[in-house]
Parts: sequence; C-alpha cells; structure tokens
Amino acid sequence: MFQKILIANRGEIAVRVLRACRELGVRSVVVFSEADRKSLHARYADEAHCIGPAPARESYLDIDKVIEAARKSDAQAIHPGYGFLAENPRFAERCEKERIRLIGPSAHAMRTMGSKTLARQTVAAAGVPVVPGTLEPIATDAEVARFAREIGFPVMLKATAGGGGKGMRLVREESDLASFLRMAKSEAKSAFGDDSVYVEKYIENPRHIEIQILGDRFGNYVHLGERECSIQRRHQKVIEESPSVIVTPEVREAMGKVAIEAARAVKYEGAGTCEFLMDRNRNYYFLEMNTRLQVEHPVTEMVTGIDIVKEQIRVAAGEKLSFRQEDVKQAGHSIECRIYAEDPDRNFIPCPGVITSLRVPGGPGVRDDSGVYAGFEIPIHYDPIISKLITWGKDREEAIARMRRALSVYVVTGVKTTVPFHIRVMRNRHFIEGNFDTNFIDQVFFKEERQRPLEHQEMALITAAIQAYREERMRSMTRRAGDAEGPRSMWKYAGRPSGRKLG
Amino acid sequence: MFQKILIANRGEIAVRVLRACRELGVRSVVVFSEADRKSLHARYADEAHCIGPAPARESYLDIDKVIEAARKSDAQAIHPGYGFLAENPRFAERCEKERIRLIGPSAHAMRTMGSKTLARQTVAAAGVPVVPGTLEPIATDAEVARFAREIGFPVMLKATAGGGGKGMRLVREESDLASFLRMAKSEAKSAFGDDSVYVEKYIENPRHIEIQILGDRFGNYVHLGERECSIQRRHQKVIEESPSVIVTPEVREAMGKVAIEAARAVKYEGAGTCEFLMDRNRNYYFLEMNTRLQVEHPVTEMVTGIDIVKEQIRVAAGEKLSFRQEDVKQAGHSIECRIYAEDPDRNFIPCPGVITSLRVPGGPGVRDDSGVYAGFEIPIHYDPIISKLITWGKDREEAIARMRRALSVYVVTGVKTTVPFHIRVMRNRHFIEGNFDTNFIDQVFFKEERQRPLEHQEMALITAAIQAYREERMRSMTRRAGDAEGPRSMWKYAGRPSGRKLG
Amino acid sequence: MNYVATIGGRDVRITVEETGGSNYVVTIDREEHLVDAQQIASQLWSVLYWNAVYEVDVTRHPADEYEVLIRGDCHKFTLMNEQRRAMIRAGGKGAAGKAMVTSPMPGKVVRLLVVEGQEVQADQGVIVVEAMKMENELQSSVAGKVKEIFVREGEVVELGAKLLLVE
Amino acid sequence: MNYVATIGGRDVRITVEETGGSNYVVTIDREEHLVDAQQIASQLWSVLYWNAVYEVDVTRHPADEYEVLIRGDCHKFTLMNEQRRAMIRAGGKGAAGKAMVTSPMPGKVVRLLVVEGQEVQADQGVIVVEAMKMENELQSSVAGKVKEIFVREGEVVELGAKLLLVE
Repeated sequence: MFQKILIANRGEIAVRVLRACRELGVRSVVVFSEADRKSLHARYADEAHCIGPAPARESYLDIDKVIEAARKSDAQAIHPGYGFLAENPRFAERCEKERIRLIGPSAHAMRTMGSKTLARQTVAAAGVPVVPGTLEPIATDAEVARFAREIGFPVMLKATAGGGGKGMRLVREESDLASFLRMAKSEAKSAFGDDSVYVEKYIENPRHIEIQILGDRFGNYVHLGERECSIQRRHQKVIEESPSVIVTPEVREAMGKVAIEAARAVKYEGAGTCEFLMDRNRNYYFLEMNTRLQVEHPVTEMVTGIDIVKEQIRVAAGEKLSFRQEDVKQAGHSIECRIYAEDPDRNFIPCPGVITSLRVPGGPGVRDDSGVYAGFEIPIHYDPIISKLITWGKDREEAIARMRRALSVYVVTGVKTTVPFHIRVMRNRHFIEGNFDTNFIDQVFFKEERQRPLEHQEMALITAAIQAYREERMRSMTRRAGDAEGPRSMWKYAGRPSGRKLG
Repeated sequence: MFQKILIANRGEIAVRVLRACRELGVRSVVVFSEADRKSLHARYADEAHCIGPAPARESYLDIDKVIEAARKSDAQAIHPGYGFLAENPRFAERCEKERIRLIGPSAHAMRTMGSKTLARQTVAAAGVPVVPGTLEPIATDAEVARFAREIGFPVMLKATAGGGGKGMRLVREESDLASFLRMAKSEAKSAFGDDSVYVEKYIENPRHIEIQILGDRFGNYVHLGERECSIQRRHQKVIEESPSVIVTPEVREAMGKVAIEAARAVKYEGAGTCEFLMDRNRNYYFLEMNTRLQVEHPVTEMVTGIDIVKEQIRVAAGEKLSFRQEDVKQAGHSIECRIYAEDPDRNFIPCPGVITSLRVPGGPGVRDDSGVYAGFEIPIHYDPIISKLITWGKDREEAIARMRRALSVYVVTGVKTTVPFHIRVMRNRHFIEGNFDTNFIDQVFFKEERQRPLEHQEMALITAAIQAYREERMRSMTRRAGDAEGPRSMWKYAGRPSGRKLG
Repeated sequence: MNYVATIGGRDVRITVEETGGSNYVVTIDREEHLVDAQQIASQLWSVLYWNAVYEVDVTRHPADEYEVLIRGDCHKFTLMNEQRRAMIRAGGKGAAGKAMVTSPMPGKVVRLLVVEGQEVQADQGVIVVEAMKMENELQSSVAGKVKEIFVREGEVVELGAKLLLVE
Repeated sequence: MNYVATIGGRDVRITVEETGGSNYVVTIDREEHLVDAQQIASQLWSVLYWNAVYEVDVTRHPADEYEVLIRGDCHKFTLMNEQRRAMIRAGGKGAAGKAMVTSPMPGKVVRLLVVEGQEVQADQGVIVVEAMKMENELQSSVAGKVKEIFVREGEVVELGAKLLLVE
C-alpha cells in the first residue's frame, strides 16, 4: 500500500478521498488554491500545499504545480477525483513519466474512451451494443431507406460534418423519409458545404443506465450493478439511484458482462463506468465510458457495501481485487440527491456565499457526503456542487421515505441550495412510481410544479413580519445600548447567541 | 397503522422516533418542558405541546400531563423512548385505561422483568441460564460448602438482606470458605440484623452480551443477534458493537433461542433486550431484560438492515412481524460511541452549555443519531447524552477505522464532550484486538492512558498564544472602531463572519 | 408595528405585537394569529402555531424583497413597515422609467454587452456575470438609454451590486 | 506580543508576531515557528505548520487557564501576556492562603456542606452542585475558615461562578 497519496481536487470529492485515505492509514496530501485555504479538504488532510490563485487553470488544472506538490511531499500516488485533471491523458502520461502512480486507468484507456467515435468503434468490436447506425456517410437515397428499415423507425438523419442540430432530422415514418432526407441534405449543404448524411436509430424517451466496474492489473474484472441517472436537469444528472426500477436481474447480468468487455477492450484498471441509454423495451446502447470515479458512486456503495474509493486505491497500489463477481450482492435500494449552491426558485442561478448555518440530516440510512461547513464561504470560482445526500432503504419506498424525511430537516442558510427542489421531486407522483426518462425534469416535472399551489403562505407572511419586527427592535436596542455602554465586542455575541438564557 | 403518535421523551431518542414516524407517514406529536422549547425534538415534530417546567418530575415524568397532551392531540399511541416513563408499569396501565396504545410490552411483562428475583425465577423456569446460586438463604455451613463445590469456585457470598456491598465476600478457594462465611455472616448481622447469606457463582472478568428480540401479538418472535456492551465506565455503557468478537454462530443461535424463550415467558410484545454476562468459556447467564428500546439499538440496525423503531411501531399497531428468523442476516460490523456532554479531561464532569459550533462527520458507513445542533443550549436538567456516532464496516477492522476517522473530524465547541475519550479508546491496542471485559475502561484503559505521553504540545502552545493575541487585537480594534463609527449591529457580524473576503 | 406585504400583486396589511417571551400576535387583514416564534439562527425560525410546528427560513433581499421557505415551498413577496413604504412612495415618483440592473449573485463581470448612451429594449441582455463556471446574462427590465455603467469587465461584484442604470 | 505559559510547573516564554494574512511567527523559548493560523469558528483553528495540517480547539477558562485539544489529546496550561502576569504577581501576594471555590460547570447548588466561619481541611467537600442528573461535590483546595458563601441552596449558577471563599 502507498505511504502517502496526493489528492488533486477540492470540495466534496476531495473530502471523500481523504476519508478513504484515513481509513486505510495512508497519509494524505491535498493541494488548494488561494480561495480554498479554509476549505474542508484543506482542514482535513494531513498535509496541504497551496498551488496558486483561485482560477482553476492557475491551480487545480495546472499539471506542473500538482506534480511539484507531489514531488515536494513525496507522495507516491495521485487521486484525481472527478473533473479537473481526472480524464486528462496528458496528466496520466506526465504522472507515468514522473513515476507517480495515477489512481485511474492508463493514458491509452483514457484517450480511447475520451473520443466518441474511437470509443464506439472499440466497444462495438468487443461486442458491446452501440446505438445502431452508419458511422460512414451513405451514398444513395435507396441505401438510407434500406438501412432505416433495417434498424427500424424512428431514425435520426445527421449531417456527417454536422453539429449544433443543423442538418438533423427526426424521421418517424418511412413515408416521410424521402422529403426529410432532401431537407437534411440541403440544410447540410448550405451549413457545411457538404451534403452527406448518415443514419442513426433514434432512442425515444431513453433512460440513463450505467454500470460501475472495477478492474485490477491482473485482468480481473467485476461489475457492481447499475445506477439509474435519468433524473437530469438540462442534461445534468441531479438524482441517481441503484438499482434501477426497470433493470431485471437478467438485463443486469447481461449489461454487467458487456461493461466488463468494454473495459477489457482497453485493459482498464481501477474504477470506471459504462453509460448506456435504455429504451422502453429494455434495449440498451453504449453511450460512453467515464474513466474515473463518478459523483454518484455512493449509491452503489450503499447497496453493495463495497467502498469503491478504497478498492480503487488498493488496485492502483498493485493489489488484486479483494472479491469476485459472485461476492457482489445488491441489498436494498439507495438514492442520491446532489446539493448545489443554486436557487431553484430563481432559475437555478448559482449562489456562492457564506453558509451562515447548516444542519445536516442524520439517523438510520442517511449518508452525508459534504465539502462544506457552517461558516464556510463557498467560492465563486468552482462547480456549485457542495454536497450529496444519500439514503438507503430495504426497498425503493423506504429509500424515498428516508430521503424525504432527511430533506425535510436539512437546513442551509446564507446561500440558496437545491434542497427544496429535491423535496419537490421526492413528492412527485411520477418519480415515486418510477415512471420517468431523461426528459422528465425539463418536460414534465417543471410543468406540473408551475401548476401546484404553494402551501403555508400565511405562515410565511407571519414569520417574515416577525423577523422584520425583531430586526428593527434589535437595531434600536443596539443603538440605545451603544449610547449607554459604549461599543460591544462582536466576539462575545458571536460566541454565545443565547448566553443569557441559563436557568 | 396509527394516524398520530405522541413521543414522551426528549433528546436524541425522541428525534430517532420522530424519524421513524416521518418515514412511516405517521403524524408526530412531542411533549417538551419549558427548558426544551428550542430542542431538536420540538423543532422536528409535526406538533409540540409544552407540559411544564424544566425538572423532569414536573414534565416528562408527569403521567397526567403526558396523557393530557395525548388526549388533546388525539394521538392513538405513545412511544416512550428509553428512560423517563419507558419502563413504568403504572404508565403502561394508565395508557391501557385511556385506550391509548403504548408502544412497548404489557404492564405485566414490565413488572415481571422489572423485579430482579421475579425475572430470574421466570426466565429460569423457561430454561434460560441464570447465574447459578441459591436464591433462598442457606441454613448450615455444610450446605454452603456443598453448594459452592457444586457450582465451582470462585463464589460470591451475599447477605440475603444485603445491599451496597455489605456482607459480601468473594471466595476463590475452598480453604477460605469457612472463615469468609463467618465474616460475611457477622458483617450481615451487624449491618442488617440478619445473618443469613446465600451463594452465587462469581463470574470473573465477564463480558456484557445482549440479544435484541422483537415479538408481535400473534406470538411470533425473532432475535436480531447480539450486541456487545463490555466497554463501560463505572458500569455505564459507553461503546457498543455488533457482532461480538467472542460470540460464535452456534453461541449466537443458542442465545437467540433462550432470549426468545425469556420473551415468550411473559408474552412479550415489541422490542426488548435480554442482557447476559459471558465468561471466558462463553458460558452465558441471564442478567436482566430491558423492556424498551435501548440506546445502542443502532448497531443492530446497521448490521441487519432492519429499522427496529419502525418494526416496534408496526407491531404495536397490530401488524405481524414483517420477516422471519431466517430472513435476519448479520452483514459486516457496527460500533457505536455515545457522545456525552462531559469533560473526559476533568473526570467526566457534566458540561451543559451552548454548542457554539458543531461539525458532525459523514461519508460512507457513518451514522449520526443526534439530539442537538449548533447554537443549542444543552440544559442542565437532563441526561448528558447528546448524540451517538455509529459506524459500519464490512468487518470490525473497517468499522473501527471508520470510527477513528469520523471521530478525528468531529468538532464540538462551547461544551466539552466525550469525543476525545472515544478517540483514545479507538487507538487502544486491547480494544482493537477485542481483548477486554466490563472492567477494561476503569481498570486497564485509564491506567494505560495516564502513562501515555501527550503529543503536539508545541502546537497547543502556539495556537493558544495566537488566539490570545487575536482576542487582544480584536478588543482594541473594536474599541477604536466604536469610537470612530459608533456601535455596530451584532446582527451584521453574526451573519457574515468573513463577509469581506470575497474575491 | 404595522407592515404591508405585497404578494401576487395584492397588498396585505400585517401588524406584529409582542406579548412576552417569544409570543406574538400577528394580525393579517384583521385576522389575529397567536404564534410562538423562536429564532434558531440568524434567518431561521421555529414557529409554534397553536401546537403545529413550522421551521421557517426567511431570506431578506435588498429592496425589502423576501423569500420564505417552508417545507420545500418558496414564497416571494415584498414586506416593509408603513413609514418606510410611505417614504419610498413619496420619493419614488421621480424614479419611474428608471431601472437599475443589479447582480443577483456574487460573481465576476465577464462581458458588457452595451456602452453608455446606447439604446436598449426591455429584456435585452446588457451584461454577463459569471459565477461557479456558469455565465449568466442579465437583462434590462425597461426600454431606454444606458445612463451609467458602474463596473468594468473582469471586476468581481457582490450580491446586489449596482451594475448599470437604464433610463 | 509577549506571553508566558505555565505548563507542567515550567514557565515558557512565547512571542507572537503577525506577518500578514493569517501568518504568524511564534517564538517559543527562542525557537521560531512560522505558522498559518486560520480561525474557523470562535475557538477553532486550522493551522498549517509548514505543510502539516492541524485542527486545534482552544478553550480559555477563567483565570487564563487553557485547554487545547489536538487529535484527541488535551493540553492544559495557563497563558497570559507579560503585563497581565506582572500585574497579577504584584497584586497576588496578599491572596496567599485564600482559595475561591468556583463552579466548574453551569448547574444548581443542591447542598451547602459548611456554614460561614466553619473551619475546613484541604480537600474537604464544601458544596454540592448538580448538573445533568449528577451531583458533584466540590472541595476546598486549602485548609482554613469559610470566609464567605456567595450562593444559596437551590440557586442556579453559571460556569466559573464564585461559590465560597476559604481563607
């Protein structure tokens, strides 16, 4: 095992990795930007190195500075978390060159999976289903028609040179094919000067299902079952769960196997995730592979009891996977809500600022993966994710009930968060029934929410009026007290908000 | 299921029961004393009723007031938690009379198990092993000697009329028996005016093992395995775990069976616990039965995945147990540390007061069962337990590693807590090896701790000096600022401790 | 103390009377409500209304705008005491047709989309403020001429900072 | 600023010099230590010593007694600045043989075990204070006569409250 690991990240994921290090008895080193001196990761590590100004490109994204901190601290390995340098093959190569172990796959695996077309070709060759279609442009109308019939309608016509939706046409029926193909070609011609198009199957109302895999350097692979991440806002995952309500044991086993084949195709080492789209008939199609730890890894940990981060570190240190496929059992159900510093009642605008008070829920089946604390000032420079709330229950109903009860007592003041948004999703009928796809939040949920009447308006007015009243009273009292006694120490007040109350 | 439940308790256990109610979709009512208006349980309930002044006998222990609150709020059931009215048969009878369901066993079961001798006789008749001995006084010296030989040395001589250690003698060898018996008799005579003594087997260096059981009104019983509670300070449990390192699967099954027999003997309904002493040879002896939810129930929940409080409520509502013995599986290992508002570095004196800051650990395998929050003033009137920290790991080593890492980042300022005490226990070699009995903390641990040199003394001096310096600076700055600008609103400071830092 | 709240276009008269301890009588449109309101933290309240328990999070934004969160629902309104309202009404006449664009969050000005003196439409984007890796285009609420710009590109601004004035 | 700490019977001279930001040079017995000390909450510090991270909880009790928690270990000492120490030394001579019994916690006086004028031994119990259902007997640290009792039975007392004076 490593003696010392450097964590090249910040926020909740840096704290998550720190926890794993401490449990393994490995010394931890973090890097922090000038904006992050008081961040939780810089408070919790064994060692901390400042690597530059607030902007990420001058600190967390600066490969030279990260490597320098690793050298200076004699770290033998680097955990990149997610984001920043986590899927950067140049960083992986640099680590290799410096003989520092990157806790993640090889630069080759990153590069292959980082390219959409290369990844698609590689996994297809390994027998993994991809969205059916022609990757090459098709010459004649007849060829397009034949292919579309072959894969079945609806199909999507896409300009080979395309992008930004130009030259794209959704064709639902064969009778529309000829005219839509003409339009697509002419649009492509005028937009890109090239009228070639290709055909892809259109997956309607897909669900996002992904498979967590782990591999070691001895060629052993296991999958830890699926996560469903269909609850997305503007293509960003916001709520994830495991297992998925639509995945049967047979489908799970089959998907697990193809995910392992995809990983094997690039000699994948460590923790990775194969993302799939799934249609109504439970057909699944490879989307991409994330060659890193994912934000939503906790739901898999909750149902399998396996600490993915510790396993990741162990296999990076050259150990064999400590368990086999048959040892992996999914028990119960787990849900994760991502808590962002965004205001769900003002179109999700980011809300950096000082967290003036914080009470995180606890009790049975509740896990808090946080990167913040009361008194912390959330910087304006980074991702708005501040923590994740995860619940476990013996079944989905209990997991949802626990999430609802946990959210109901989750208090963050000073900045707005997405906690109220999650409360609303957790009481939405479609969500509770498991009846959703990746368009649910944007197309169904928000529409329903706009029509829902708000409750407790009178209590809102009453409390606001009392707060306004108290503030005025306090101002006038402080003014008078000041006249009589002279200025008070802010110190005394900050320490004992209700200091006079004893007895 | 009930529509509404009243919780006749406060602190962490009231919050625990509130969580169960909310997950079940049952409306919750709490009672609170005048000292507890801002307690967490009064903030989290659906309804709250003030039932009198701070002293417990005028509020939480006042049966009439609790019943009145239940009537007023139309609660159909009362959950008593632990302590206060939880094992009071008069309260159970009163509930019955008022046709309010008490979530717990019958008054008869409480009364039987509440009497040491009656409990002993009842369970012995049901085939449960009790500490071997004579319950009746023994007439002649020869009889004592014969009996002692029969059960084996060492034995304890106890005055029948005794108490407080008077007339008690530990006899390790038969040769001492005659003279020690004379001494015991004469001591008993002078202390109680009655020289009759009885003999009991002396369990040396016992471990405290207990079995959690659940029963419904249809006569179905399950046990949820054991908890070990040998880590005690002055006979008070402070750390508990499940499973126990010394309990084998065979012993577990046997103990589970006898615990169920004990419960069946009193037609026990709901959640209860049979406590046993276990000697080095894994012989176990019934100690007593707790006819209520116990402080340490979470460790069982963590390894079985069963929510004991919700099951308790379900069976009280007349439902059948939702699972059978064969469905109960222990997975992994769990440890609980009780967090008391006591100063472990000043002989555990109680430390009520205001919690000025609080950061509770999170992450994988960590559960926080708390009754307090930052800004809360812990009242002087009640038990010093403020929360419980529970960890789970795939084995004992991981559970300990997680507890150590969780404690290392647990921050409570304003009041002293037992967190540092637990940190020290978690790094004690004997504890880690599972090598302890009920005398461990008082006789071994404290002795070793006194000899352990403290670390980081220089850093302690440095930081204290800096704090002293900053306080002086702040005082003089506030004084100057006051002269120039007039008094400041405490309001502004309280809200934005580092308000100027942006950018 | 007398207050006026404006919610959903409607004015609501509210009076607050302290009756000892943490008890208040709050009158809304002549209906009296007895509540026990305990302040838990700077903007967090535990309110007992008869015996019902509410946890209420009250955010006051500049210009007496309130956002109140109760059980996942967010109520928005303005609320101010009567004197202040009278003062603003009296002084506010001259400000008709003017509109100050302020920053809805702390962040950094990445782009000015207009120059001083430029004519803008209502809802036209005038400035882009970045926070947490997201660019947020802010609009002018009125049509008019950009009277004054208070910030430069690259400048870090606080929540509520004045960015530019359109009139 | 110059300080003197007394720890384990030994006096230690400490100077603190602020060098900008949250950086300090702290000299202990002539050895210089460069630290970056950030205050996280009123008595909680995050200290960087070179690159090593410490989380330090500093409690100051009355009479300049400190309890400092680092990684589960509790360090106890007194610490005060030089002027204050000099003042106390100068004024403190007359107080020899006197001992104030103070309450080590907030609580309630349940029993007075002595009356004014009574002779007591060192370590004799003089008063019982209850908190959290536990009775705590407090002792006089010196032998002498109970000069004055400041509290009555049943009275609620704060942490550090003067209970009685023995001289």
